[in-house]
Amino acid sequence: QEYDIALISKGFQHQFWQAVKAGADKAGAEFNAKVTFEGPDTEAQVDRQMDMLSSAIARKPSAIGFAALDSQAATPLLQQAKDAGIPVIAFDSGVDSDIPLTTATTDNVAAAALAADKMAELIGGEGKVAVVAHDQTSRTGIDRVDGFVNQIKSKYPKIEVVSVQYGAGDQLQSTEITKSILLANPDLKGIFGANEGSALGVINGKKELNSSVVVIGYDSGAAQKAAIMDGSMAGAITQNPVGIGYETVKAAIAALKGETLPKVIDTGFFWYDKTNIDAPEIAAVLYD
Amino acid sequence: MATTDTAAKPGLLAGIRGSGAYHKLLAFSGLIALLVVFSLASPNFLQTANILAILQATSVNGVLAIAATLVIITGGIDLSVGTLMTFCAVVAGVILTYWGLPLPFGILGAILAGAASGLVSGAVIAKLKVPPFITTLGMMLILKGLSLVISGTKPIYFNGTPDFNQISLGSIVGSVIPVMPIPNGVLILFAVAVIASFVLTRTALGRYTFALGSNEEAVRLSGVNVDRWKIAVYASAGAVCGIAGLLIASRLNSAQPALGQGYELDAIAAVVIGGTSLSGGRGTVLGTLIGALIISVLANGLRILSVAQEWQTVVTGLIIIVAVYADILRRRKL
Amino acid sequence: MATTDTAAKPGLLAGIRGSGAYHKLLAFSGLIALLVVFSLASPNFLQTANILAILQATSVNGVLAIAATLVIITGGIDLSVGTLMTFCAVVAGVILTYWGLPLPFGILGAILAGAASGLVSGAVIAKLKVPPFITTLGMMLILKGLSLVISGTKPIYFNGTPDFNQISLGSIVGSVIPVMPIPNGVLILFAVAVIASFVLTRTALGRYTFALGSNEEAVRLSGVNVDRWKIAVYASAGAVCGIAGLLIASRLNSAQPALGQGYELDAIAAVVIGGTSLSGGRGTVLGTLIGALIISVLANGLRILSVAQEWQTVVTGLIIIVAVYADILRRRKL
Amino acid sequence: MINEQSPRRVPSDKGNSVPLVEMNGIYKSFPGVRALTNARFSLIAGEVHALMGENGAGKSTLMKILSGVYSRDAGDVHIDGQLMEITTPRDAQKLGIGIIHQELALMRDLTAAQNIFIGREPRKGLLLDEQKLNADAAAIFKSMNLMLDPRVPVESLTIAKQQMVEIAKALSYRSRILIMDEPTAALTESEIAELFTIIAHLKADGVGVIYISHKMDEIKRISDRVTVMRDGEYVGTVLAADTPIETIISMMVGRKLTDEALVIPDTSNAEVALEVRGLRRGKEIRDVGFSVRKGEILGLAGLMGAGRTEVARAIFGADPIEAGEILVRGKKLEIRRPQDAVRAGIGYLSEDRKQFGLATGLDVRNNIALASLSRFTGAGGILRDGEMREAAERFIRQLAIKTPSDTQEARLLSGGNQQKVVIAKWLLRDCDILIFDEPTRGIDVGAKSEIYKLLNALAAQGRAIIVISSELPEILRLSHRIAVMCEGRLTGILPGGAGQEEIMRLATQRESAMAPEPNSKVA
Ligand SMILES: Nc1ncnc2c1ncn2[C@@H]1O[C@H](COP(=O)(O)OP(=O)(O)OP(=O)(O)O)[C@@H](O)[C@H]1O
Ligand SMILES: Nc1ncnc2c1ncn2[C@@H]1O[C@H](COP(=O)(O)OP(=O)(O)OP(=O)(O)O)[C@@H](O)[C@H]1O
Ligand SMILES: [Mg+2]
Ligand SMILES: [Mg+2]
Repeated sequence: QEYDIALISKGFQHQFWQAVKAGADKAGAEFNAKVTFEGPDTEAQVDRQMDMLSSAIARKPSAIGFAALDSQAATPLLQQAKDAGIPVIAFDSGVDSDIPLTTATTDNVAAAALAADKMAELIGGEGKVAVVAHDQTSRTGIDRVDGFVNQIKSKYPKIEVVSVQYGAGDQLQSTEITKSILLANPDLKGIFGANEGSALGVINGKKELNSSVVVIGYDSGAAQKAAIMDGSMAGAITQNPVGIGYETVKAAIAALKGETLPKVIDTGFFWYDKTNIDAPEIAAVLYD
Repeated sequence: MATTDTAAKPGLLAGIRGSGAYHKLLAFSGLIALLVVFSLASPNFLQTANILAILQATSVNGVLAIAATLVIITGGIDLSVGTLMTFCAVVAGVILTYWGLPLPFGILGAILAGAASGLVSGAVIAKLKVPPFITTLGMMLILKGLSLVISGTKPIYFNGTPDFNQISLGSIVGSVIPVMPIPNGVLILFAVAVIASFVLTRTALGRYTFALGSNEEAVRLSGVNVDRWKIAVYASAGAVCGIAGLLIASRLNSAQPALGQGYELDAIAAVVIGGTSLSGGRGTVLGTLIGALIISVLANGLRILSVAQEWQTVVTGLIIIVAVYADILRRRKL
Repeated sequence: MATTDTAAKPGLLAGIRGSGAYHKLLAFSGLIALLVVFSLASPNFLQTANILAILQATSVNGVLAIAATLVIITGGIDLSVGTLMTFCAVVAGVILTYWGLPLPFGILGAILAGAASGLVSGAVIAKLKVPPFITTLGMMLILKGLSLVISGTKPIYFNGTPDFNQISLGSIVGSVIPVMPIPNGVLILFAVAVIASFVLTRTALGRYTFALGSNEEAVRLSGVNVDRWKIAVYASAGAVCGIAGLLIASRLNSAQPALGQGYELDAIAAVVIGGTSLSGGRGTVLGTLIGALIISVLANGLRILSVAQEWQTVVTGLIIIVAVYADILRRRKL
Repeated sequence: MINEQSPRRVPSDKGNSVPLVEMNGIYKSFPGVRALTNARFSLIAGEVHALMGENGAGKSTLMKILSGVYSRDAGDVHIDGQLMEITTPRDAQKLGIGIIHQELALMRDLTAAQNIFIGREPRKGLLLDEQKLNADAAAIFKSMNLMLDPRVPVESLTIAKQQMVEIAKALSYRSRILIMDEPTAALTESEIAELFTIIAHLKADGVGVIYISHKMDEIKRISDRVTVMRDGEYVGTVLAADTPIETIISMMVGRKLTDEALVIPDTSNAEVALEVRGLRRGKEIRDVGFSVRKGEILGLAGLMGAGRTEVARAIFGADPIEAGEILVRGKKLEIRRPQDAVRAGIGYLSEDRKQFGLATGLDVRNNIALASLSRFTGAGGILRDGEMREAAERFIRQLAIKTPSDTQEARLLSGGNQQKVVIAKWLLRDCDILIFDEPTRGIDVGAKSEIYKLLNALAAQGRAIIVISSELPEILRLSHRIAVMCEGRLTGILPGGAGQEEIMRLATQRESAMAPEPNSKVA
């Protein structure tokens, strides 16, 4: 194989990251590159990610793809990569540095704002809603919660966000959180689950309590798709994880070939529900 | 840990003798205090649906904590309960969904996988003398990796086995007494507790469990096959983790291979809050059940009150210490 | 845990008497085996930059593990080391970035915050007789919550204190001997190890640390103020966690309030792999250092070899068990 | 003769009219147990005051109150005539009260020297002065005529040596009041002699010594006055010199004890129950061989460190052996684990009950049943607790174990009663071959004679018994034959009626002085 590309992601076990990995592997096969993919257990483990990054640099790969958990922490290591002549492509979240040649990413704030708009539409513009998110301090956690909550606050004064709780993306924990929220707020109209694990937990909690609350999810996966099909989830925001992985590797190869890259590769986000889930452009960005 | 000794004295007696009803009643005090506070603070707390939600939320951690109790009474520790649970769930997924076999095979498979893994841990501990902490830490990682490997790093759904969901969510009680829709998961928790308690107090296995934790060398010099009983305890704990795996998979209608790490701490916390000493030789299943309930009530109550998450964490930490301290004070007075 | 006892005897001799150089040399065997295997498997492994990366990766866990060692030798346990580290990092962030005070205040603040928190844990354990497991579990949660509260649930960057980064990443050695750019973080780890080892073997605090773990009741019967010394041990361990907090914050140039939970398990694993018995009374800082290095070398080497992450986990679990078993075999033969 | 509490009649009274210690009306209860009821005690400077009583009489409890370990429920304690509140061991130390506890209270991972000076380490600035520490400890050992490296961890010492370390520790405090709670239980003759020399010196220095022991001969040898307790109550104080041992015993047990003479049965035609050939392990067991017949009691005598315990453990499969054969009823057996030995009908009562005998967290019933659980296990592994209780209660009665019930935790029993629990465990197991290592360590006279009777009865039932004891009178009192060991070798086997001199000669017969192979002496 011609190239060795190391991807350091924010996570590994979650389906979202597995979809990114799948996209990266696909590009790897296409461009004849060996692609490795790893990430820490939780999005809080910034230092573990630094260890992974420095091991990756020590391996002397042709290029590195990096999804930063913290926008600044990796600066010295990125410099080290640059000094070693290893091109770096950022993905999923950017860093405060001009070392990465490009960033393949989704605008999470805008995506969550879209979820807020859809929520407002589905519950008729008033009532109580809640958010079950995955992480209180990670970039995606903050962006999605802020994107949703701020949009509601600024555009929908009759809607109140009564509770924002965090379940670490763990389905079981998110289930319990959802149940508590529903039981504490019998008149709740809607819940936004801010990543796949949270969204599934919300669906689960809703089912266990036989609630009819409106649920909006995030990302995809077989269970979320099924929930949308059976109506328990109204719809969800999806990014294009496969595209992110694919574009990252593709950009790395382009950089290695000396091509110039755009500053940002926007991989986009989409709203999907029962009506458009089978549409080719949506089906292409969903994963199982 | 020397300080635990004095604290836990009566627990043992209660456990071994099956008597001491007075003690047992009093041990609820911390739990009851929490229930009272939350009931006063929120009208939504003491409602059937919420009580059921709390019980349901206790089921997985409760079963795991019972597994941990068995091992801790021998003076050991089991850090692998969380990932073993996941592994068993994945095994059930592979059997039911990938192989398409009928439900009983899945149930049996999960429990056997748990027992087999416990057997391996037990054998490494008993025969190779690797400390339980290290053995089960290693097993925790091995099982975590294997779950990802055999599931293909993705969740396995049980859509082909519609009954699977009923293991935890169905309600046999509810179908007979409609006003008491106690989910089966909760029944299973109580069944496991009753059986574990019976095994611990009434059978040879249970007696050796306490004896091993009390003075392993003396047991060995009494001509007892210490290794065999130790392995049996770990295997039983593993089987119980298998049940926990079924419960969680059934609740989520899927085997989530990434889940499980971190659950061991909650399980061990429930055991210790329940008065079982980490130095072994004493402990009760009832105490563990109360410990697990304290943890769930706390989580549920604080969420119902919509306490900010960071403060939830602080308050949980404080209350765990205070609850155990209150228990120590109470025991000292007796 | 009875099984650890026989295994760990020689470690004690080495630790207390400061002799037994032969033992100490041999204890490296597991580590050396790993180094040899990885060096043969990949040309990139045994290069200065990678060795420095491994040492750098060990620095935080190594310092935390030293803190855990102190407590574990007393027969206790400290589950709060990870979140305490974070708490101290956040305290430094508040002092340096929010209040804008000069660097020494930040350093002092972090270490004092650690010592104060350790003091609280120690006092709860010694005076209120709450078991160490529960106390430090509670503290773990309390500190986790407080870190989020005082940081405002977001990372605090040290951009206003440019030197802060140098605590961990700068290289005093490198500025003198350019071919050896050993980062200060690694030097600090070794300095902490030397001081801790010295305290354990040469001072009264160290003597009582071992004595408490050996037989607390006997120490009490000897008229020693057991409570005071126990509190001192926890406070010292807390101060060491404060140093870890500075190291990690400096490395990340930020205090990350959500980090830390789960780190206690790695720290305790390093301690136990290093031959310190969880039942107390014996242990060495050198062993802990080797344990921490084994963990980092394993992680680094498997990554360098591009092993798939799920298999990395499995192999790590296996090797931890095998390394400790090999150590037990070796000791048995001696 | 009872209630002769009169300091004026004490010979060693050097004109100190104020007693060092005066305890009056002391009460103490534990959950379910009344340990002390209106107990009293007094001590004057320069006397050795023996405190006597059956197991569980409350001796240790009274002393723990004096030394600040327990708090009393009622009563008062005067030191030098002044009312004192002693609530911590530290208080007691400050008042010059030192104690050697009945149960070893050592820090197993620390060295002998570190144990002795715990809390009082010599320092050089901030650092510990390890050199001075070891030198000081060595000096104490030297003054005790004890050969011991102060730098060895105590856990690697035999119990006897550990006990000597405890004694050294107590002496190092230079207390005015020194309590010795059964210091000689784990010692052999030579060390006991050393200890008594030390006590004589202390006495001469005006130290008041409280001495607790179940060895009646010692009382006569060293004590000035004797206070007797029974069931937590004060019975009386007498002068040791004036009072016959029988009187003290009857004060203790409240009745007269009869002692049967040793009758040696003819077992020459009986089947050989256990035979050991060429047993070896390192320096501890060097080619040991002997046999025991059914109905025979074989005494195993020797000095501390002779290797008797090692032989017993090796036969029992508790430690691996390098060479040798073990034959049970003529059949060669592979005994690799204690389990194999127990299955072959061998029982072993360890000399260290705390570490190897008792599951301290379990209750009395379960400790007694521990080796026989399978007998009480029914279908599905369910235990027949009722039968277990009956069995336990039978032995509690038979051995007069003092416990509130069979569900009392074993660790809460007095030392002697714990020992009886362990004996009961092996009696319940019904072994044909019983090895008793120091069976009467810490056991009171009454119970001791009960145990002697029991051993005789067991032998009469046709069991083969090996008794290891460091008390020569006990060996002489029990053994049908006496095997003597020295430095890991069997130096001879003597007939039951043998004299003390002959045993001592064999027990000190070092390798160079030895002519024939010990094996040749075995039948
Ligand atoms: N901590 C305790 N808890 C409960 N009971 C106790 C405790 N300590 C002692 N006892 C009981 O108090 C009584 C007196 O015990 P103590 O140890 O003082 O007897 P002793 O005279 O020293 O006996 P021995 O000669 O066997 O050592 C016994 O019945 C014993 O079981
Ligand atoms: N735990 C131990 N560790 C190291 N050496 C030991 C240990 N136990 C015994 N020994 C050594 O083994 C030898 C024989 O032990 P021991 O003193 O128990 O023999 P014994 O004849 O049974 O004596 P006694 O019963 O009078 O104590 C001694 O040299 C002793 O130092
Ligand atoms: Mg006593
Ligand atoms: Mg012996």
